[in-house]
Amino acid sequence: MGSDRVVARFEIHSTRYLEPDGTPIEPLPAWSDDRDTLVDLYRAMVRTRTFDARAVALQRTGQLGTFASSLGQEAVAVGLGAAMQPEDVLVPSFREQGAQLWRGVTMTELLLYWGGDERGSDFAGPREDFPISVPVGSHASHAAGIAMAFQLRGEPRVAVCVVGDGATSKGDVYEALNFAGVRRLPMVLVVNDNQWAISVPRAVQTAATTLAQKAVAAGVPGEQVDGNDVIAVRTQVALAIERARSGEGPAVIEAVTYRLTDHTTSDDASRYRPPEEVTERWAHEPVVRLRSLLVARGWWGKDDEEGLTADCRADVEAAVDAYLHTPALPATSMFDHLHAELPAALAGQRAELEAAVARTDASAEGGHG
Amino acid sequence: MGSDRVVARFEIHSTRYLEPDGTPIEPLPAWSDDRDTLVDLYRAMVRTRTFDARAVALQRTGQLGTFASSLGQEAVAVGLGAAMQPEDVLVPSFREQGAQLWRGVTMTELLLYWGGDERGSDFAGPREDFPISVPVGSHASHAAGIAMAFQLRGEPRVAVCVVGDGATSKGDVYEALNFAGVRRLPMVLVVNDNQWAISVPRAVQTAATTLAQKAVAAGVPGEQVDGNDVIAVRTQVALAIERARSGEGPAVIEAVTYRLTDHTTSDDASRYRPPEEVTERWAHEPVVRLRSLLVARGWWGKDDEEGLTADCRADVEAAVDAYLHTPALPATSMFDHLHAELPAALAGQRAELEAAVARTDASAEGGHG
Amino acid sequence: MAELTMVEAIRTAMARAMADDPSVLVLGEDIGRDGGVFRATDGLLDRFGPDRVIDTPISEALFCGLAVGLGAQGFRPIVEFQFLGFLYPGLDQLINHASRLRNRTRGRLSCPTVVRSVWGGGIGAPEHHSEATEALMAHIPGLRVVLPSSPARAYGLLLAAIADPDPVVFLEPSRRYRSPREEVVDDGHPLPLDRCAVLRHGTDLTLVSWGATLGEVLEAADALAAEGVEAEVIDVSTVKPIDTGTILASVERTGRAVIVHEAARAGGIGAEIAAVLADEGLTSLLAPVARVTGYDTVIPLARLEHAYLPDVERILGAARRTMEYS
Amino acid sequence: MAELTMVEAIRTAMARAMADDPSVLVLGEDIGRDGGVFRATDGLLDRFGPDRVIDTPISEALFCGLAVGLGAQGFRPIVEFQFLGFLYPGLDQLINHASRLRNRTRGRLSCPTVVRSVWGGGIGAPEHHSEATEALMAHIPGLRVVLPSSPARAYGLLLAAIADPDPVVFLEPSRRYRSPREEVVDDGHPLPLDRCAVLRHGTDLTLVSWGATLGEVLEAADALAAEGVEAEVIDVSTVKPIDTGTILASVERTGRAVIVHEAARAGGIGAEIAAVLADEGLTSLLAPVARVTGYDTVIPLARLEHAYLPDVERILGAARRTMEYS
Ligand SMILES: Cc1ncc(C[n+]2csc(CCOP(=O)(O)OP(=O)(O)O)c2C)c(N)n1
Ligand SMILES: Cc1ncc(C[n+]2csc(CCOP(=O)(O)OP(=O)(O)O)c2C)c(N)n1
Ligand SMILES: [Mg+2]
Ligand SMILES: [Mg+2]
Repeated sequence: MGSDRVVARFEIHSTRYLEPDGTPIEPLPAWSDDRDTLVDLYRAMVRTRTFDARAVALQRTGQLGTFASSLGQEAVAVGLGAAMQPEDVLVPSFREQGAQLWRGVTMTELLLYWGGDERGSDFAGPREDFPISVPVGSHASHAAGIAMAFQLRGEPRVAVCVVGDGATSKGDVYEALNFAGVRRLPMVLVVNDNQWAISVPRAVQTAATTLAQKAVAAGVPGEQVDGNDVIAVRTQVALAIERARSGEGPAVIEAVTYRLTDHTTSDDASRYRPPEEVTERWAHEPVVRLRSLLVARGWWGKDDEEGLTADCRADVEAAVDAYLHTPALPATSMFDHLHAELPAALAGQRAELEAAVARTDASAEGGHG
Repeated sequence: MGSDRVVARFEIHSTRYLEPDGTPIEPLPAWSDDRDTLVDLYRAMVRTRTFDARAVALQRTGQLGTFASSLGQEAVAVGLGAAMQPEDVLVPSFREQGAQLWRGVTMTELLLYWGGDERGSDFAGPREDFPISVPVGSHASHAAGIAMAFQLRGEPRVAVCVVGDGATSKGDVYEALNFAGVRRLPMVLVVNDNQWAISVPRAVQTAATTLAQKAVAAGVPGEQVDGNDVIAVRTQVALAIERARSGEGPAVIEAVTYRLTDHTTSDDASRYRPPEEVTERWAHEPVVRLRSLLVARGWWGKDDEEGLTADCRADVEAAVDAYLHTPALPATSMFDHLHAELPAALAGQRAELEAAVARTDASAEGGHG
Repeated sequence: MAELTMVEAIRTAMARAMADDPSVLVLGEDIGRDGGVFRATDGLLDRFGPDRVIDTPISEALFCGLAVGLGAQGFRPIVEFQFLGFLYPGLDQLINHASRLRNRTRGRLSCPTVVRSVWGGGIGAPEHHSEATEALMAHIPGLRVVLPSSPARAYGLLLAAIADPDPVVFLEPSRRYRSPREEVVDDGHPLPLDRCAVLRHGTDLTLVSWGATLGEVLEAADALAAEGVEAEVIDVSTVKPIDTGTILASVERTGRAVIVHEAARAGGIGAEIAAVLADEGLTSLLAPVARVTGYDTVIPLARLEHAYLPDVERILGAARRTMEYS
Repeated sequence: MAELTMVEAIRTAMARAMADDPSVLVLGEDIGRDGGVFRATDGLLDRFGPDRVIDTPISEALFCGLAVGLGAQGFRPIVEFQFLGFLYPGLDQLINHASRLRNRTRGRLSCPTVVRSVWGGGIGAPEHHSEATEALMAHIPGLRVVLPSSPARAYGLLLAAIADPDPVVFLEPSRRYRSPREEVVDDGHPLPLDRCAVLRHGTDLTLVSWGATLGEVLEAADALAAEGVEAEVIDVSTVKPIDTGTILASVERTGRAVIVHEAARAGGIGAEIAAVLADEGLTSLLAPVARVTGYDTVIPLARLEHAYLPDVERILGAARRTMEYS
């Protein structure tokens, strides 16, 4: 009745290159014709998985704090890490070790962080990358700020922010994306959609059919990729990053994957999700999927796999060793990085702490600690 | 390349029944064939405009605090007020006096509120309606909570929340809408899109083509109406409310209108927007538009208009009189509604205040106040 | 009667309140099937159903706003925050709305909600999981802030908080969740809000604390007793508004006070208590009022959190200095 | 040299900092063409252009997060909040990120931002426009909180805040924005942070305050002088961290202290100062430490805000009682 016009129309696309069994859906992107490139991605995924397993084991034996494994989600992290340029900045949540490792954060740093040592966030490698963000979604605005810095300085760099499916319910993520849209910031938001936010399934987070359509509210392009297909992730995230780099503004990429294990080592997923669901999802996981392609192309064999397994183990053990042998932090360090210079008003408290530590040390030495 | 599927599609529609000059775009909805119904809407819009003008005048003469006029936006407030049932609950921002008056909030109450007296929010009429919300967008979650209460009790009632275009940038509005989508709450969000948020134009709030598409992120239907066409507003909001009432979940309605005057009495819009823009928009305003239809249908004449003007003036003056003669609030009232019962720990402070007031009164009486 | 942990006592109190009053709901993240990350709501979904035990999206600002709407409509929502570090997005709603709705509407609408949150350090949890920022909420007029120190007190105080017609922030020390156990009678009896509890009587020194640190304080009191110093131990329990009468009366007898809290010192609740002593209690004071607190630094990650948290040694040190003062 | 209002002094300081340092930006609502709702940024857009004076959407949580990202990248963003009542959605970012970024990364990244907000009551503004909740930010380790009391102090302190390599919350009393005027030399000289200013010397009584209420405090000091009482007036200026040395030294001489603030009493900054006096200053005290403050109620709407705010009479009452005490 009256006049009824359509004033806006949107479509959300979804991309996949590899079937769950690794069969390519031709044509594949040209970059994936290169053996070394694909093998590097494969290595990185296996390395991440090896690291995760070892970190969980460390936690189980009381040598590490709570840890969030990315089992089953390696293609998202590695794919987006590989899509970035070194000069871009990663603003990760707490489950993107695959991307962090790719970019040069060390395993020892990650272990220090999860082991309760602030030095783990003082990355020797990517100095501008942000540390892990624990408060869900709160880092989206940091990415917007970083992207704004790039834009203001006219630097061809991109801020890549990663959040989970659960994080899309946070106003922070919406506000940041909306602002990025207004200013056409060079920012790409990757939604690592692993179907669960601890015990809360995707459908309880939102009635939206896709998480990519969160972008529509911000007037920004959004799309889905198969997050267990590292070729799809790397391709589509790289396209979005390069669009952003060339001034075409932000984008959202929802990478659809699955969390194959507990939320963290503090969680017991069997309380809330059926084991059959998890079993079913193992058929879609990203590591075997890519290996199948490599093997089919004759690029990967049993020896390669054995070599890689050994390499990853050695890497991880060296990192664990360095972690376990890192000298203790002095207690007073809590004062020493609070401000650029310790305010005079805090000198007394710092001295109190020193005295308390000295007392404790003395009584420990005296044997009645 | 690879497989590229469309996984979701959206369209935003926009509805209008009256051209800016009042020409109907046939067919009009059946309800608008009734003279009394249309005249009531017209009267309510004129009444609101009369009230606003008087409130601004009161402020200019120091008899009222800051006030937010709704000049030019009367069709949104009146249209949505008329679309509601008495048992529904209105959760307004600070510019919806048209809706509040329609629902039985008195002009005296509104004046008390803007005059700095809490009793203005103790509505004698719609007891469950929420008071004005000053922090932009913060009331969206209240509406969601109210809608949840209706749903939990199985009551066929709807919470109607009104926010401005600027408010759509707040995470609060997004979070509430997203949650309403998840639980299919009986909640309708009306976006009173008057193109400006103080000095910030719509395009600086968001890159979204429409504000209705904010709904897409929440998986909720969204549509636009011509907010200067009270027939369109009432029709579409009523449809959304009745859908919500029957369990079909929430919706967003963006009513596109224009703020014809300053943001509030504290604002000077000439600092930031060109006078030509405002002049141009006067041609679209809602009161003359509806009157043109009434006149064209032979339902309204000069006498009617004069009668209405006189009625509105009389109403408003009576309300102003009641406002100006409302007895002072006792200072101790700040303690008396803080908790259901005054905590013992605050008795001392209340006594302090009483003593201070007594001192001041005494010294005022003594003539050296 | 049963020996319960604090988290069991809290669950028992919620179940009791839900059974007695159909307007009581529980909202929060992972509180349904998962039973809450600390299992405080374990079993409630099965017992009371999905209309009363409601898993929410990760939208903390929203929760507190929902509580305002639900509360105005006569429900008594209990909102669970997984950790206090994640409540901050909800502060706006607590400050601008929940605490003010009654006053704003002259009593027409009100907000009878309980905001429960896991509180404090000491369990080696990740970043942002060890916050002790009760002072933020305690500064807000219209909010009550309650911290239980034991299972039985948690049971009774939570029942009182739920029954209270106004918003209460209820902060639960995670490092006391699982131990010690205490006998808790599930008789539905609330403990009074706005009242200190004297956990130990003494004449020489008043030790004032709340929540988790009372464990260390009681230990310190034992050690002091062995040294011949009888300390009175006061559990403030409701840190806003504070029952200053009990504290002042104790210090009037002992003349000496040490306040212990886990939060950062500057602007902590200890400051408010010391300020009341410096005003209304000044003539009683035989020694400076000492505060043993967290430092004014970010609480360190797990490796150093023990150095941040007040321990028995630090409490004893302050107590001895206070006793020696003359 | 010119007689400036406080809002002019603030604008002058920002312009100076922006001219001297291209990394200084201003962000906020209506700060561009409109020049800010109080005109604090008037003219800055024309002078420095839209890349340095940036109107933001209404997304307060975002602003503080943007400042974290911009700050980490070497910018010095000044973020304006129209009123303190609208800053609360940004607290999460201030608490969990801005204040911690340096510590979290061991100095690798930092957040040199200034969060400016209009503060306090007394201008008959609408609801939520009269907040005096500096204590919330002051409790957060890693945040500095500064309140200027006059145009010249606003100029110098704001320059210092902008130059500071860490986050500073800068709270501007709206009721002192337009009067009184004061001579302000735009010489780019900062005033020291973390330092009290003694606005008036006296030997009988120490009056401690900050921000807007210093107007009433100085008036009260004049009245007291007429009664033969010489009050020392201390402007705390940086309420976190507090320069307690200056306050203690003064009270050591006077033996009597009255603390005046506009914020609610419980857990206000006054409590922290009184607590320091009850500890380190106890032996100096000849009288109870009085606090003259806002009440622990929601600040009333315009009609009654005068009854809420500490006025000269209340300050004088407390000062006289303190002087009479023996
Ligand atoms: C603001 C906030 N609320 C709650 C939490 C507790 N929490 C940690 S992870 C998590 C779920 C996150 O889900 P999602 O965003 O999907 O990421 P995922 O863990 O699946 O990678 C929750 C609720 C938190 N860290 N931050
Ligand atoms: C959270 C918050 N931030 C800032 C303000 C100050 N403020 C009052 S109204 C307004 C603009 C609102 O714009 P819009 O939502 O479009 O509503 P309109 O005023 O146009 O009706 C602003 C920024 C506020 N009230 N609340
Ligand atoms: Mg997830
Ligand atoms: Mg608007």
